[in-house]
Amino acid sequence: MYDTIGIWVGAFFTLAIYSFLYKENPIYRLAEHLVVGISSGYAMAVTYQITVKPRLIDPLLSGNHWILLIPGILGLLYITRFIPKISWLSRYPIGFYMGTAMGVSFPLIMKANVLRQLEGAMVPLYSSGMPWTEVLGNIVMILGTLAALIYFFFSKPHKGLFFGTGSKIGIWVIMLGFGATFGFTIMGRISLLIGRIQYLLGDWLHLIE
Amino acid sequence: MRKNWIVVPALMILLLLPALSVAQGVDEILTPAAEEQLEEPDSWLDAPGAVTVQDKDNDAGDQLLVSFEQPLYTDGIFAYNVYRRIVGEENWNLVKVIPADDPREFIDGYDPEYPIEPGVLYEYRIASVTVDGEEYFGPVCEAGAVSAGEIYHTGKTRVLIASILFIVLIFYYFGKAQRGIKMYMRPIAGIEAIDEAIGRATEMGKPILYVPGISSIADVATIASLTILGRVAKKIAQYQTPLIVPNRDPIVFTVAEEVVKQAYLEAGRPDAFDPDSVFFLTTSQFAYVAGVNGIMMREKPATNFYLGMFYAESLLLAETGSLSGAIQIAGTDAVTQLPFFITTCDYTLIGEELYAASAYLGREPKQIGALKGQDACKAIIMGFITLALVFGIIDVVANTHILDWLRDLVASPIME
Amino acid sequence: MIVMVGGILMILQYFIPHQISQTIFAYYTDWTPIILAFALVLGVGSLTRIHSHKIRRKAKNWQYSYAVLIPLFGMPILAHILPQSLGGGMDSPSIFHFFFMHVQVSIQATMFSLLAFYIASAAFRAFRAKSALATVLLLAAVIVMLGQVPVGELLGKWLPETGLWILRYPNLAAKRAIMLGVGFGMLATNLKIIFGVERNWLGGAGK
Amino acid sequence: MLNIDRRWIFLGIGIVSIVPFFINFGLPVTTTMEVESIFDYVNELGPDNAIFISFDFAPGTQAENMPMAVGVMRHAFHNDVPVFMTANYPLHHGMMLAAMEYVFNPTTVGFYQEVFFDDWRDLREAGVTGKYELIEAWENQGNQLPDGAMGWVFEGRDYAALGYAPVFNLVILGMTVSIETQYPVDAHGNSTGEMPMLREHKSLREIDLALTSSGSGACVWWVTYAREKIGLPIAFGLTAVMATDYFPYLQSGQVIGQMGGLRGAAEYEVLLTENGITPTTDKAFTGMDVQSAAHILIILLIIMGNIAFFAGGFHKKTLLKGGS
Repeated sequence: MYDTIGIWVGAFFTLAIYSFLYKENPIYRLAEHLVVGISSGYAMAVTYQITVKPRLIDPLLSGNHWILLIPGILGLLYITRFIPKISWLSRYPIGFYMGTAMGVSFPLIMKANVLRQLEGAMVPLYSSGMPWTEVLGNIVMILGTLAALIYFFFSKPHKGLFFGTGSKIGIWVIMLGFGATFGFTIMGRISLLIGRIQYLLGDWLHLIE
Repeated sequence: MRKNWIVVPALMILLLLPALSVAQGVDEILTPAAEEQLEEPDSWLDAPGAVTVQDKDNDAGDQLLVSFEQPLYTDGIFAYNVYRRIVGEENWNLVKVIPADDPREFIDGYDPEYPIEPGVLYEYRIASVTVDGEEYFGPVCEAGAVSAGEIYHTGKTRVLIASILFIVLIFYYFGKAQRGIKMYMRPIAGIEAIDEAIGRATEMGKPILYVPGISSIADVATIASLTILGRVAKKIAQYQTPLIVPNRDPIVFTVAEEVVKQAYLEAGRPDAFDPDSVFFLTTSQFAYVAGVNGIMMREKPATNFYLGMFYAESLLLAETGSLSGAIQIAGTDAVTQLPFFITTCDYTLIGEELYAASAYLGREPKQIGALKGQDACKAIIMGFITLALVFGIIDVVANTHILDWLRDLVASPIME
Repeated sequence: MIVMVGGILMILQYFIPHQISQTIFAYYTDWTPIILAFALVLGVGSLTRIHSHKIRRKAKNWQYSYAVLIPLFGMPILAHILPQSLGGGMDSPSIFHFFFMHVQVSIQATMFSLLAFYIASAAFRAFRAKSALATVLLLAAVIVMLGQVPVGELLGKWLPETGLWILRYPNLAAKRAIMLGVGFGMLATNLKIIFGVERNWLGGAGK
Repeated sequence: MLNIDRRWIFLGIGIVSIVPFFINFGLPVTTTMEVESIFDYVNELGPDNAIFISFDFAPGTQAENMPMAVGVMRHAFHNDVPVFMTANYPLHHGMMLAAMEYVFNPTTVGFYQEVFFDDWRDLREAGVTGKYELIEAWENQGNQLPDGAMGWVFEGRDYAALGYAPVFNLVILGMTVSIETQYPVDAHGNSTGEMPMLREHKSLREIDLALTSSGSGACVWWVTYAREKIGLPIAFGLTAVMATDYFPYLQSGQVIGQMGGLRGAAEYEVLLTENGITPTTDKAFTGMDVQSAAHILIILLIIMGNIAFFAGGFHKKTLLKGGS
């Protein structure tokens, strides 16, 4: 019973959104507004259940974790944002978070995005038993990375053999990469449509397995 | 059969269960003699020898490197139990079970239930365990070392060097920029296109639409876009072409309004500023698109700028714009949206080009400095890759291994 | 100031394995979730403000603002205040879970699938091979698209193989270059924020 | 011709994506090494290992992400590998619960019969926690595996629904030291400290794989905060939109494999079925026929559109000098 009503309601809202394809209409607008409210409400409820209660309120009530008052008060300062006179206080929690988050991620980005990628770009061109497609691939990969980096290099004009040709190859490689992204993006959007059609035809109407 | 000590950590059995089947299989095939021995009540297993404990490097003083001597005869043993206690205490804690095939060296202290305190002296003893869970204890050994935390992690030197190099380079160029030293930046094709597109709209006497993306002010792309908006608005003010700037984020809206007003002021035409040209549309993504598309179809702007952060709506905007016949210039760092812009717009600023264009147009010294610093780092990376390419070729031709050496230079271990 | 101290402290923390540095870090991991939980209030607050404004001024389509505000406050009430016997609580079956599973999931899952339709329309009306580069892009896209679906294999084994080759090598090169560039960009932004060169992210708080 | 009302094209896509459901082509899906490597890795694991499945996607991309997470989950259950489940955002928490509902639902072909944490409390307290002895003891109590079920799954022994925790990157970092401090209770309010699987796998160091089925860039957190810090092997399940961007991680060895989009999920389903782990393929595989049809339609539309454009000179504009 619970599930059946649920699936009918779900099907109704799915069709409400698709009605937008024909024309913008009040039912679509209603669905669009509802989702904003529900998702924020859901996030509030879950955050309370999973963070605020077990990590802040319960330990505080148990009485021996007074140090947790510090983050609690710092968090409350966020709310001063709505009181114009003391809204500058909200800078402290934002500042605390931004500063520390930036600091924590700095060395990690350096390692994962820079050093590790540099390491990955240094592959042997050929080792015995490699099919020719892989050898060609490795050459394309190394030269391509180099060329694409040249394209994003702003301190030298794109002229001459190295920078001129380099940036030209670079943009071609970038376009091939974007072509792949493009194809995959289209694929992804269609997959999502497929998911909904499976819901409508299968879960709702039971026309397909 | 089950004794008290094994009930306490009930989980142990579990760990042993699968190993059990393996160990039994091995026994059957290789050492039938050992199995016979086990059946006897006073069966005898060789106990492990002395334990060596060292402080582990690069830790917070909460890990010890423990190794022990393997017994002479390993028949019938399928695991070792490692016990630890603080010197002078009564109870032993079972801290680790090591399957017989595993190395006889391990790092103690990973278990959050039995942490190692820095500066505390522990003693260890190890037992050989039979299939049935009987234990044969080796000697009690006092740890030869206490755990201590180190001040510097030696495994992270490469990251440290890279970080310092990066920070130094950025600050070097910051300083240079602040002292007012002019630095070369190559012209970006998109900027020419922007100027030309404004000119085109002026000739046609039609408005210009500027979409500053749909993200918040915290997005680098939005910040870059607003800088460009300032320059575009200044140009527009001189020509007196109408400008339309619809916004999705309320904060971006207030900043955008400020920027445009300021630009008209700088152009000497504060009177020409139309307060209705910059406005807030709606926060909802698709409703925003519907709104902007409506504007495009009604006002038929000659030029559309889409600069900033875009998500799925990019396609809808650019499609409608392309149908309305406008010249479209896009720029974003959202890689998934770039292909849509490239195929539907006349000119697209790709990724970092957007930041560069903003630094170029904004002429704020520190931004240019930062860009220069990043360029210097890219040059270093490019140097390394070129070297790797050359070394790779040499390796193939001369059958050497210098590429590995270069790789080791930048490679950081997966485990720290 | 807080930003700078916090930032520098956290960078150094990475390189120092000592127990003091680890203790500081443990406090940090404990506290940040608590602080950030309150940040949610910011979003909820501005939503409330925008929509109650709309209702008060009877702006265009103001009726729909109730559709935002009622579930916004209704959901937490359903989850935490309504007794279980009346369908409260968060686990299935409950009214809260019902709204999430059947209203929100349906709407959100459908929203993005709308784009499948728009892509088809744009494919016909706007994706133009108007320059050599755009042609390369479209060709690569077509090969990858065919290579990724079973029907591509029927057309020829080379199709999926070429598609995969594009993905594994030229695509990798392009994405790695972008990743390195973005990496440096992020690092520079981190530094600018830590040292207060970039202040826009405060979004005019307290100005 | 180019000014054709786009609702006709919408209708075309609608038809193309509905019809193939009724005419099943069942075109074969060949598997690629990117997906095989995940499958092989999970296949090697057994009851002493444990994996994480992180639900890092919102309802918007569940059509792609859900089959990946479900596929790996069923694979793990089949091999008795304990599964920890997490989510990095409140909405994703709901996706985790939905995945469990699907796998444990008797109407699903090849479902698993779940046993709630409280239902086997007496056995647990008696020290019966090993998977095989637990099944034996449980069935001795008179419980019978329902028809069509693939096996018993004990909450706390075979899976732990940890769920969402805020600032998830820090949660990952914290779990490298201890899972229990990050999740004192699971999503159902059970104490994780009492769970046998948590007693055996106390931190991420004792975990063998983390799969993040992700619809956002947050999948990188697992690489940055777990892979790079303690060497935890990571596998990616990505939406098609993201898939191409993450090849660098694959090639540099930061992740062991990746499933891209519905196709990747379909490949995993094929591998599961070929190896007898699930009785039939699932939703992702069925979707591939539609995917084929829709791709062909879109490619035709691109070709036709371009022909019409260049032949008809529709809105001919002079190109900008600045652009190439």
